[in-house]
Amino acid sequence: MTIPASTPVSTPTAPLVRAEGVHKYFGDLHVLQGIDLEVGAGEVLCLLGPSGSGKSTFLRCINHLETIHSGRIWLGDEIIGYQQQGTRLVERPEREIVRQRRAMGMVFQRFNLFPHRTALENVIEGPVRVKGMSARSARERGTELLERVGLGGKLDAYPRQLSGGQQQRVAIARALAMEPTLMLFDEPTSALDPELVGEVLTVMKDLADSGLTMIVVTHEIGFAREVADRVAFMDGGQIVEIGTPAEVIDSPRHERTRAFLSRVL
Amino acid sequence: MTIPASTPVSTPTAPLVRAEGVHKYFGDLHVLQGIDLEVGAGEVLCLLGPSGSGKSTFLRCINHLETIHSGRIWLGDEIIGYQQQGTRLVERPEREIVRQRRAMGMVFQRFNLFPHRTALENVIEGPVRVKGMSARSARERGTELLERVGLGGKLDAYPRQLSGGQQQRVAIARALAMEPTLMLFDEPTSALDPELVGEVLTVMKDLADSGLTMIVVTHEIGFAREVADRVAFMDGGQIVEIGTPAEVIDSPRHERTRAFLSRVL
Amino acid sequence: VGTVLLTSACGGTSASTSSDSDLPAAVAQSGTLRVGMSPDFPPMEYLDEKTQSIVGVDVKLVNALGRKLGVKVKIVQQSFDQLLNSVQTGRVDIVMSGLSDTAERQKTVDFVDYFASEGRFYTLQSDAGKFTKPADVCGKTLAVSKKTDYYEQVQKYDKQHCAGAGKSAVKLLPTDSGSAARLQLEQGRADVAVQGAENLAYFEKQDAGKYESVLGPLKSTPFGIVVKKGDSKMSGAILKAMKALVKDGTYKKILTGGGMDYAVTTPVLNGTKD
Amino acid sequence: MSAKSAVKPVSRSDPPSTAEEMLTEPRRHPGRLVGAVAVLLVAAFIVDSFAGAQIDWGVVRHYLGAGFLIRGLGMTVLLTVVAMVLGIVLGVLVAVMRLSKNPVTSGVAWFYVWVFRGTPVYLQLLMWFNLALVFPVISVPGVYTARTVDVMTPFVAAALGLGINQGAYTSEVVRAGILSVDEGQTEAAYAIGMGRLKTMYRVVLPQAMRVIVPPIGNETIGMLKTTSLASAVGVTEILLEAQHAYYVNNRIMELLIVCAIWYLAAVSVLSVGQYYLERYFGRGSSRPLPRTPFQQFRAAVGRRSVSR
Amino acid sequence: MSAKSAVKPVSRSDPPSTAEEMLTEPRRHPGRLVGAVAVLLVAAFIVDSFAGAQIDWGVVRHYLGAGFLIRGLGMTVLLTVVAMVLGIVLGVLVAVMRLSKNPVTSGVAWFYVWVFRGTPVYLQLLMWFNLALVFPVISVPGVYTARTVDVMTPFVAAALGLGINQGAYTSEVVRAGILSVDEGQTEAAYAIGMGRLKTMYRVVLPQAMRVIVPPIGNETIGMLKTTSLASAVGVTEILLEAQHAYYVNNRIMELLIVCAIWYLAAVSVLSVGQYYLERYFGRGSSRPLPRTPFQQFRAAVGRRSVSR
Ligand SMILES: Nc1ncnc2c1ncn2[C@@H]1O[C@H](COP(=O)(O)OP(=O)(O)OP(=O)(O)O)[C@@H](O)[C@H]1O
Ligand SMILES: Nc1ncnc2c1ncn2[C@@H]1O[C@H](COP(=O)(O)OP(=O)(O)OP(=O)(O)O)[C@@H](O)[C@H]1O
Ligand SMILES: [Mg+2]
Ligand SMILES: [Mg+2]
Repeated sequence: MTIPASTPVSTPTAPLVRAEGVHKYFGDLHVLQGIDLEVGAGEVLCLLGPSGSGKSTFLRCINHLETIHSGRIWLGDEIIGYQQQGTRLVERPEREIVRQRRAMGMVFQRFNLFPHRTALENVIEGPVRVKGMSARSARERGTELLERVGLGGKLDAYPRQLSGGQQQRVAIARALAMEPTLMLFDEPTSALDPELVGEVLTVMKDLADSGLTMIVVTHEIGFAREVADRVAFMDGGQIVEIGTPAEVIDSPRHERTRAFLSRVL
Repeated sequence: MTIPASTPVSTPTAPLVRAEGVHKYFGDLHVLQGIDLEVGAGEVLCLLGPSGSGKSTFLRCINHLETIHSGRIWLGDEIIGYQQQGTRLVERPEREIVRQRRAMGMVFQRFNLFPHRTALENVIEGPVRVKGMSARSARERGTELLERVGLGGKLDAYPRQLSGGQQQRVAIARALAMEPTLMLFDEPTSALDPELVGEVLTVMKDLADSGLTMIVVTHEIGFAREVADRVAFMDGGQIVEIGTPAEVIDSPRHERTRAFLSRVL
Repeated sequence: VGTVLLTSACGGTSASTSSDSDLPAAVAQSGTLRVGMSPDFPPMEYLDEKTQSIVGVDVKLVNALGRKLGVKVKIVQQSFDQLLNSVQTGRVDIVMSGLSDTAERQKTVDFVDYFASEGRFYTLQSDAGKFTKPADVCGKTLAVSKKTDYYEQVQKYDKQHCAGAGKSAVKLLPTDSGSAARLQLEQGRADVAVQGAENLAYFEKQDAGKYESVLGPLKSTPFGIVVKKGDSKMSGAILKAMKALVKDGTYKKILTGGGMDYAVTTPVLNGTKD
Repeated sequence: MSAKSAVKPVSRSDPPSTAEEMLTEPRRHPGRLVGAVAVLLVAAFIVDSFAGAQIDWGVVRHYLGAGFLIRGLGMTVLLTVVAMVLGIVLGVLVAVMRLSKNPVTSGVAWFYVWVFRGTPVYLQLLMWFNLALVFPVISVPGVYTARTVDVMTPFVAAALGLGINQGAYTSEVVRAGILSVDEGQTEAAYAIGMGRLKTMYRVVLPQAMRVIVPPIGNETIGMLKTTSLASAVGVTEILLEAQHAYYVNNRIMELLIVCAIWYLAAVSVLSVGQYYLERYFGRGSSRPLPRTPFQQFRAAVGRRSVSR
Repeated sequence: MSAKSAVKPVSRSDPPSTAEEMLTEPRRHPGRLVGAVAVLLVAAFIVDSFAGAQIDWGVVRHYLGAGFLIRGLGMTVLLTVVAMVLGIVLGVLVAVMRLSKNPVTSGVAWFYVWVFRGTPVYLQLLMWFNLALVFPVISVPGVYTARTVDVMTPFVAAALGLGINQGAYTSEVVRAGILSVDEGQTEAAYAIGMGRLKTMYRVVLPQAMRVIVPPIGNETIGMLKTTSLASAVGVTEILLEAQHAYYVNNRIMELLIVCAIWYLAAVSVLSVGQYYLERYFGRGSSRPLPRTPFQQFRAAVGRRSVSR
């Protein structure tokens, strides 16, 4: 049923992230079946694909929230989560993994906000506790970020007092507050209405302009078309097709991609 | 900022649900500011509106998961959650509320699957424990439902072993298994890819044909256009505009609606 | 952070050096004799409610003993269960707390016997008529403090007069203290109880006429002063001083003053032989 | 997927909508009054029975002010505080060790819990107090040497024994609390660059506290009573003081009732503390926080806000 | 929102990708071996010290097989089981009552917890045992009348006293467990038409169990030891039997160590039960279930599966 993965299209800029033959199992379920992918510095890559194709799992592997079975994921000149010793790949000590993760921000599909902290506290937790920013300037920047996503009036609300879309925006602000080099978004607009999608789009375009590299899992084809430099289509744990939005979305080469996109309303 | 609510457009069929002047506060926050709405039996109503406008809250009030401050919500010839005694509205005893809820199914924005039960167990819990169906026939019907939403292979998976879209489909199957008269969907396609959205659309059209009344909160305008008999646009706790999809989506009368829809990608 | 080394035991016990005093050197040098007591046994030792200090017959005796030995007496209050361990670990020098000298106990410590205790049956005055001969106790519920030696003696009594003699056995109701045993008599759960004679006499003063002794006394066992096993220097000194107290009349004066003439005995080392 | 219309459509002949002004009212509960009366009657019966019982309430009143019992209570409270602090510190440490992936660490933690939960605290107390049986001398070579019996005073032995024993129990409570926190929280913390340790004390433990506080409240109140075992090693806490008194005067029930009253007082203070701790750690949870008595008072006195 | 490129781009001169075949390996932990050795050394030192201590291990061995202690253990276990069953039933009931919106119900529950957690169980035991002081006769008029002392046998008094006291503690644990379950679960249950009660026992309690089991394990193990207080009312459990023996022969430490060994054995059995209960109620949680020892054995013996 699955189509062999195409070799990665070479990117215009030097790659920041490179996945090589990444395999991942959950028990007997072969979730990632050899992912090869390059994402250039400053590039925005959108990942499309049917439910259960392994998109979230792949993002989580990049952040080393999941171990991988075989293969390597490079971030710059380092392998994420593992150390190559000759031909062996040994998991890194925790301290190094933490260091690597600091270069990456992540917005989870289920948000995972800290329920015991207000919206603003959620956002400043990282800058204050991890980066050692002063509480004062962190609050200022946090307020700014939350205002930018339209939540200036909800600074002191706890996550459970927020609507779905409000929670999602707090999650985005929290990830941005860490000023990462690479951002991983797992369906950042799923709970947002069209207006907010538009606003988040603006924010992301700004970020892209300032040189932030992003990998965005999304189901919104329109959004992908607007924001992405390149689009990758995943199915059955493999990358079926990759290219510019125009190539992949408007004239997909593979049957599977075509079938998927034909269903967009 | 808010625009006075328009009076409900009269519906073709006799109304099954009717909200009259529903107000709701969270603390000092006036979340619902007088909702008037009629939904006919067998009708599919889509609720659009910006994040935080009170869509989820209104659905929860219909199911009496939230008390209301004033006003009445009728289901058929009964007021939901309250009893009218002269000019007073007194909350009903729990037993009656449970009875009323059995006529309604609900899919939550955050799914709220039972994490200690497998997908199939989640689906048959209601039929077996509430409706007293035999475990055997419930399993048969549950399997059928899950297959219909494309999860035939995940019957025995626990919610946390499922991807976001898979969880959402289990939640839909769980609500359908109760065979309600009225279904309340809170963004039933937020975690779904375009293919699955199409499939859920098919399922919902079938349901509508078989006479099920549905109120669907959604952010997907395309989906709303396809599935809805009528569309209502909410903002600031009020219904700003209501009408057929063609009326509301393609030629909105109010400025606010127009602004909102102009942002659809 | 400094490491704390706990040096393991290697058997070395008291190395007594010769000196003028009969007492072991360490005690003689410090000039203080530390005595372990558990003040739960009036009138032998108990807490005076007003002064909150330990008083009783044993206290009077041990103070006299200290004067004879030429040392100060320091009473260390401890729980009953802890007394013997304290002799073992050198936390106290001797224990004097109404402990009965038994052959079994002599395996681990030495006793200087000084008091002939005896157990008595007693019951509510109204029931006194029901107990006239030893076998009357058979099949009855008998309350006895589990901490006392009488618990064991009652079992022997049972073997001799009841269960062992083909009658129905005594139903034992072990209690936390003599006071608790009396509470059971009062409610009618127990028919009869056993307690030390000295103890009974003390309570007769408090609730005069409520209880009555019945039957004869149980076999007498002596109370002994506990000394660490094999510390012959200490036991010798104590025995010598005790004998001196008997000789000069102090001993008898203290006991008769407490109404315990029956308890007068000749001090001896490990007197019980069974 | 049929939709049988069990529910009748809204009748068109309903009175015109005047609902705009119709405020809703909470459910009424006529049964509650009956229940309250029944409860009061039962309570009255019990109180009456005790008042008429063979308990001399004059004696109870007399001993309620007795200085030696109050001093004993002071010792009880002091020992409880010291032992619980030690127990909680150890408990958190051991719980985290127990969940470690390192088998040596988790093995040591497991063994600690097994031994100290498994043996009677009474024995543990005697063991510490009589440590000299095993280690006659405690020494840091070249720095400090002391006889074990001098170091192990009754209070030290009791605090160590009770605290270390408590640590084993607390660790299980903390472990349960940690397990109750959604794994997504840990992942979110990792994703913003927190290490394992920071994640634990900034994200996991504060959320676990909501689940941890009530059992720890139990353990603290339990400890208040368990300290009475410290009398085995000669700590004169309140129960021992009472026993000394009733060995002399036979007023067992009366003196125990006096102790009970003091314990109740201490427990009440602790319960208030627990209540506020639960409130604090419950913030952000979906359940509305119960109002503090102070807030209730203010609300009753002040103006009612317009909203509910 | 600047994106300083702290991370260098992938160097183009990397060796060609041979990663396809490169299996990853878990982290190595050289420190673990050192730790294990250190732990073993400390353990050896402690064992050696105890072996050489003034404790007569021959006596310990002798009493380990003593029938009277084993009979006492039987009574201890029986009393623990009866009291815990009573305690858990009461605890769940009272916890649910406590969270009720009815102020009479929650008030009664609160009072129960306050009184029974607040007073020493020792006193409660004596109260039940000496209930005749307050109610000399128990009667259901016209049906049954008996002297209270005949009904309140030592075992009945101990089981009632310990069980009712335990109920107060258990209710707090259960309450914490209930609070730990997401409110969304309750709503989902309501939405499929469940009532309050069914929601509680089908949806909330099964999820709460994950948090409830470890503290209840604590309480059960605590109860095993607390039963020794039942000796106050004349139940001859293991510790009382041991005391009877050591009051006679002075072998206090030895007999207590024998008791400790028996308690440890009982606690070990309970811990295994707790382990399997936790596994059962942890199903569906995101953390992988630890393998049972049996599964570990099978895995070690059988073939390794290809996946990790
Ligand atoms: N912890 C787990 N244990 C077992 N299987 C899992 C686990 N997590 C995910 N899976 C399975 O792995 C597959 C891929 O899941 P993943 O979450 O990556 O999908 P996805 O592409 O993000 O889908 P969606 O768009 O629905 O979020 C799914 O079939 C899912 O059931
Ligand atoms: N429990 C609560 N306490 C206080 N405020 C709340 C609570 N729940 C919701 N709100 C507030 O009520 C408003 C409406 O929330 P609601 O969830 O109904 O929005 P929504 O229309 O469903 O939005 P979305 O599309 O983002 O889900 C929001 O401003 C939210 O912050
Ligand atoms: Mg996903
Ligand atoms: Mg919503």
